[in-house]
Amino acid sequence: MMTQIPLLSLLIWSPIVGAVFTLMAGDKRQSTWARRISLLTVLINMALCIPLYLNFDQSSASMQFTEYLRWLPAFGIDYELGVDGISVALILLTTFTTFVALIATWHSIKTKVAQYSAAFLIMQGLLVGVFTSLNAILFYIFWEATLVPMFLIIGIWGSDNRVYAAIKFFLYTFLGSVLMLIAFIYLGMKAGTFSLLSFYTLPIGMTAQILIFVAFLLSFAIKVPMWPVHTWLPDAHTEAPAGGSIVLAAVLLKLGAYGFLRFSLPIAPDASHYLAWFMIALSLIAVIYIGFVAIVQTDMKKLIAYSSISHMGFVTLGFFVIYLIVKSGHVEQVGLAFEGAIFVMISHGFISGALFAAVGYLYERLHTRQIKDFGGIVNTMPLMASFVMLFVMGNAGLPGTSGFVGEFMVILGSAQANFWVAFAAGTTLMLGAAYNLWMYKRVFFGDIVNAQVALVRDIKGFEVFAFGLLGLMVLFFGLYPAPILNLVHTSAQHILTLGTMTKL
Amino acid sequence: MNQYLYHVVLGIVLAPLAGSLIAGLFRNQIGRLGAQYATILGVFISFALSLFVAKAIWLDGISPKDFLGYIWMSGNTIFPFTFKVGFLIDRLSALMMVVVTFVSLLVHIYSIGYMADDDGYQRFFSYISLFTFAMLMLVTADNFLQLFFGWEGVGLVSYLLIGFWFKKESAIQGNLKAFLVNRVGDFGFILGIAVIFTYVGNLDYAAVFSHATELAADKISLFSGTSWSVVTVICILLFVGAMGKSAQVPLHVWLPESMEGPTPISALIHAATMVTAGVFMVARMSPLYELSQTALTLVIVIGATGALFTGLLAIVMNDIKRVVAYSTLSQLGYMMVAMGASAYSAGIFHLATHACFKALLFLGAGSVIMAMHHEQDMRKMGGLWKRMPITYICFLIGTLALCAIPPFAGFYSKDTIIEAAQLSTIPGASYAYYCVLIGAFVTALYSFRAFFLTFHGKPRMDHHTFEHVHETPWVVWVPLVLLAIPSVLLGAFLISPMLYDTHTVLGNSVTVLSQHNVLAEMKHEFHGALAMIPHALLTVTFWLVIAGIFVAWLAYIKMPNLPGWFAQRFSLLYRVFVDKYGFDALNQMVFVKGTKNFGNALFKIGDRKIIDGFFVNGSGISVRWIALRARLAESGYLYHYVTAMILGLLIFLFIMLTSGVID
Amino acid sequence: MIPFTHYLVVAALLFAIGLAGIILNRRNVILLLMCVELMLLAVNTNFIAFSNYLGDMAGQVFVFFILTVAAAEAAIGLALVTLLFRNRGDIDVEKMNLLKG
Amino acid sequence: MNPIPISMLIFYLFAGIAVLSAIMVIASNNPVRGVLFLVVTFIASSGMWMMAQAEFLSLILVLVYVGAVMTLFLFVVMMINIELTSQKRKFSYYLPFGAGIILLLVLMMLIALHPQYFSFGSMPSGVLPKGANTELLGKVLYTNYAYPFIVAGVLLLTAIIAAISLVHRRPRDCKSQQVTEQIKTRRELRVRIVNLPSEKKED
Repeated sequence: MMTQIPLLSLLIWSPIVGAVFTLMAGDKRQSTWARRISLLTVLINMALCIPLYLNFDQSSASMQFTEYLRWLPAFGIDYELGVDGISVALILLTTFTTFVALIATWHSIKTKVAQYSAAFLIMQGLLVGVFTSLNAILFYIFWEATLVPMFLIIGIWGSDNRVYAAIKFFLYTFLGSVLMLIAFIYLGMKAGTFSLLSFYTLPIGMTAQILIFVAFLLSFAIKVPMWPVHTWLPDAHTEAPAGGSIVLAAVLLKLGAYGFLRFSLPIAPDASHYLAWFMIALSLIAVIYIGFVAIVQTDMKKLIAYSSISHMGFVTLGFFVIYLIVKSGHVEQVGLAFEGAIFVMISHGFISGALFAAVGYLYERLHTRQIKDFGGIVNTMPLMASFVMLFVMGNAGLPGTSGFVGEFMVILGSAQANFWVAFAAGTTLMLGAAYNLWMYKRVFFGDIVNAQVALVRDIKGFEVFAFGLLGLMVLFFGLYPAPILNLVHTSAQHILTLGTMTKL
Repeated sequence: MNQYLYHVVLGIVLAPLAGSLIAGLFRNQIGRLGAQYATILGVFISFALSLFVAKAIWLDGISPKDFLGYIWMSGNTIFPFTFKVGFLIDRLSALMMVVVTFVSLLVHIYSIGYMADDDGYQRFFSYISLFTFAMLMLVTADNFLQLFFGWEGVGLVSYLLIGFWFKKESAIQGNLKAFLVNRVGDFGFILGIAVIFTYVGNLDYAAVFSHATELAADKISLFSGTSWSVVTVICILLFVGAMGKSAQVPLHVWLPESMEGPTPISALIHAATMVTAGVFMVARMSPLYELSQTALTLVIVIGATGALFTGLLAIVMNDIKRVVAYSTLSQLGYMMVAMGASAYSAGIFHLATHACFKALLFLGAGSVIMAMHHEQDMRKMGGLWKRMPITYICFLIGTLALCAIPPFAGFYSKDTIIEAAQLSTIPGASYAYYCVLIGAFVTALYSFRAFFLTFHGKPRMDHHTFEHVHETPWVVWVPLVLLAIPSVLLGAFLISPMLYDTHTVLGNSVTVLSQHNVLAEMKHEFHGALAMIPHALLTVTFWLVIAGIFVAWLAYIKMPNLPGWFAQRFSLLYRVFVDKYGFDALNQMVFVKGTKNFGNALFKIGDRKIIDGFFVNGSGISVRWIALRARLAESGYLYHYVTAMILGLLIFLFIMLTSGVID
Repeated sequence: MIPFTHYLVVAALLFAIGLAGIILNRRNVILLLMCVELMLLAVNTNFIAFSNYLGDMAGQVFVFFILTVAAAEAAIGLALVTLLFRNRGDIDVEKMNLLKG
Repeated sequence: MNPIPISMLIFYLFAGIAVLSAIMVIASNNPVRGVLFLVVTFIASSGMWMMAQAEFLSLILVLVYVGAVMTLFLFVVMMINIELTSQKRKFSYYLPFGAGIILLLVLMMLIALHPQYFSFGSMPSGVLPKGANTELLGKVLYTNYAYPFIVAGVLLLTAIIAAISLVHRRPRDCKSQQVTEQIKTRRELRVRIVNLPSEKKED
């Protein structure tokens, strides 16, 4: 099982090395070399993912591909890497998303292309680092480091109000992380090491658990983002360039959810249990409140950003509704909601990524994101309209698309806990359809509203390729979700075992 | 045989999908003809194989088969569930497959003519084939997941097809409304599925039905202090889904607006197949519905209300397609009444005959519309019978069938439903009986009103247009004729095997408890299809229908001023009808405006003011406020700093001395 | 022998006077430097007193180094004062508030 | 009452001179006088150091400090022509405040010196080794403190360089041609092309 090659380290550091080369190539000759090197780097990483997936033992719940290097032994801080099924799924998503983000915006970025591509590569490496770290401090370092490339991407290549958005993004997310660090230090002091696996077995009192949970909550909830700490996301998305939005929605938001399942649930299970109702309430508010807010948005990107928040509400709902299920006596069935939540994470990556790419294409052509400036796009961009119809339907949770699977599982799981939780979660069927299709109607349907729309050209080349890939994913996992679920079954079970076991 | 049949079923389901994909993805490569032939071939294969399956079921008498397609997902110890895609082939699904593929095939052919000069020709064929696929997935499903897939799939294609002419504002408004209202139903539907899953842990029909009695015994407490039987909750929730899909009051509002789509679509989706999915679903779930008196009452009351009151609206409509649409609503109500009365076979029987004659009416209306160059207002028609005789006769047959004149198909099915409602003993049945009885009169009135306005009387269009009206091409009228034949004969041929034979067509694929079995009671009265005709002359239903026709003739042929006088005399009632009981206004006010206002309030006050304004930017502003004041301490003068240092030093010294640190 | 504490008292007085000079002086920068010298002197006196009391040469070595540093400081400080005067025309402490927030 | 030993008297004399002249340093209006008072303070302190058996340092203080550093001060004070505008008013205005702070500080130190806090007993009281002070200091300085000593030298050197480079005056007002700058210039830096809309005819 153990491979000789440090696969995870390669996945983390090879994009960063590639980024250095990309930066060295610079923007000479229309950045041709910078683009080529960055694309090559991403392709190499995708190739590296193949052995990762194939050699991964899906029947084992333990961490695999582990690497261990002593770093600061005096403090118990080591370079410790390893993956379970959930991490593997997210790593695959990260690599895929970076690839799509690069090729989707292949032609749309004109200035500082080398730096732009390098920022994406660095971010990819750091994100993989987050998903593979088995040491709390290492995790924290990667976690915070991911802010930097995103901050730059929004702040440099964003649109008009980018500075406000970038700072809001940075400060908001940074604020939460600091408390997480405090919790880590407390745990580290108590355990004598910062190794994550030793945190899992550490007995912690109830008060301490609640404090740790709250510290984690603030950090992860902001990242997810949960209501009411969500307002950075619409701004960040609105101002970010298309590629930034894709990565932000597809992967960066998943960091928060990943944090919940990797830290909050196993480290503070009793507090999670105790506060589950609170988390469920927040999640349901996110689903309903944000659904209503999304309906009235006038900016396409904001609308999709709000829909992201709503979908992430499903993720957190799935994570915490398990405690209600346990309470209602369906102990052996908690996997449905939980894995549904994980599936929402993956599927949301594809769909929201695709939708942000779509807005990017429109913005590139018409230089506006306001819904009222569009209308009748389908007349001039039929191919684009077809793809977006698919993604919009996926976003609205139509069966046959990947968007349906996770929502379906979470709703079914919630019904096991409480009918009214499922009822509230189910409203997304109506709200989701309302905001998605109303936007689609105003933007794509109808007669051509103005001269700009009449002259716009349809997507082609790399744009179609990116859309095709995403569409394939959306359909494939909608019709056959088993591969992702098989990947996460055992790991999810392990986390659920830890998460439902008392540590008092 | 099993493996063989499995491949046949796969062929039935996948052939339209293949046709659709070919027509959709390669529309530029294969051109109009290619798309047309690919899809028609696909649907034809599907139809032929459906007939084969039907033969295997009814003539060879094979028992119901449950095929596994593939495992959608399954899990381990914390996830002890298996979701799969599978096909259940029994009498009910075989019948539905034949109906669906038959109508679909004819609509495909008809569309060659109807859509001949449309730019989106390939797209259109791709969509309707895709629809056929989704509908087949729905009827052949052997579990709720797949049922829901088909359920939403037909909704999607319906959405796409209503908005087929996407430049038309009313079309894209209508399709949005259709999808959203359907989603309201689906919301109930998925909750129903969730409750089933919670109590059974499995979504396969077989497993659910085998737990039916336990479900009936289990109690669920939705509101504190109440306790409902689980099966009642499930049935009501599923019925909410059926209300959306089958356009039952009050979720019927989308169906009239869906008429903005091309007419073949109205025939296929909004008359013959998709809207009857709800009826099909209730029949399919008969083992559950039978156990819940409450749910059956709800079904019969809602159905009866729809049957009568939407029929009344058809009287005041001027758009020929809207009249037919409201009549569809009314007939769907009839089917639901049959379901509520536990006469599932009668409901499905009406579903089948209705599919034929309503498709016929729609296609006939489409033929008229084509001839009139896409004019749909009946006030601008009249006297067309001379100009387009085939359409005229077919439309007449459809109208007669709709009005339940013996011996047309509609007579047998509708008469049975009325009688079933009369005999049913569940609460609300008597209300339903009077509703459907008056409904028969109303049906005759509005359908003959439309008939007379369109084909008789003086031509009300200008002379030039009238001169150019001529019979439509053969691709249009051949399907009409093909539909007219079953519209005449289907009832007489099917009534006995459907309802009364020892081994009925549906057989054991529907379950009826003996205390609900109205059809068994009616069986004693039944002496063959032909015997029903003279018997009918003695029933009140028949004479109500005749009265309806007479009133229509009186008002629209004999005395054309009568309706205007009536409208003035009873202007309040007239307004209520024209406003469709205010449903549209209510929806506009409460749901559309209310949602937008609520969303705006949450966004502007919740997000912008409170969260962003007060907390987020507020913290930024407060930091700045504090800093602005704190900077005053930074005077820049050295001696101020020194003073501060000394004071600090003094304070620390003082603390050290008093706290005894030095010791 | 002179009591050890006497030295400390004197040093404290000198130090306090130096500090007071810094606070009270609003005129010229040179006086600030002189006050600093005064305070350094006080500190040195303390060192010497302790050195004597404890019988350890380390105190005197420290004074030696402090003297070195003080000389360097005086040299650079005066250079700065000169520069300041050259650029601004006066060395008024009250006008030197570039650090004002 | 024991007669006060002569050494004590001498100490008090020096101490009194030092304190008084220190007060004069900060109180005197004329900077030159201030420097001179500072010199007096240093000399008095030197006497106190001498009494504490730090002969070498006490002499160094007079020779190096008074001789060199204070002279430098004097030079600078005289070189810079400070207007002696009266700021006495401000001085007396702040005096109570300053005096209060001083008082507090001294009080605090005196309290600190009280045996209750400042326990001499715990300190190793010892006697300086016999021998010449200079020799003793030299022995320690060139052995144990060799490196700091070198560093101190470097520090002085740095101070010299810094002082010179700070005050050193470059030749000013030299208008020479800078060829590299001229070559490196670009068009955009010199010429700006402005699009002026052609005037429309008044209709």
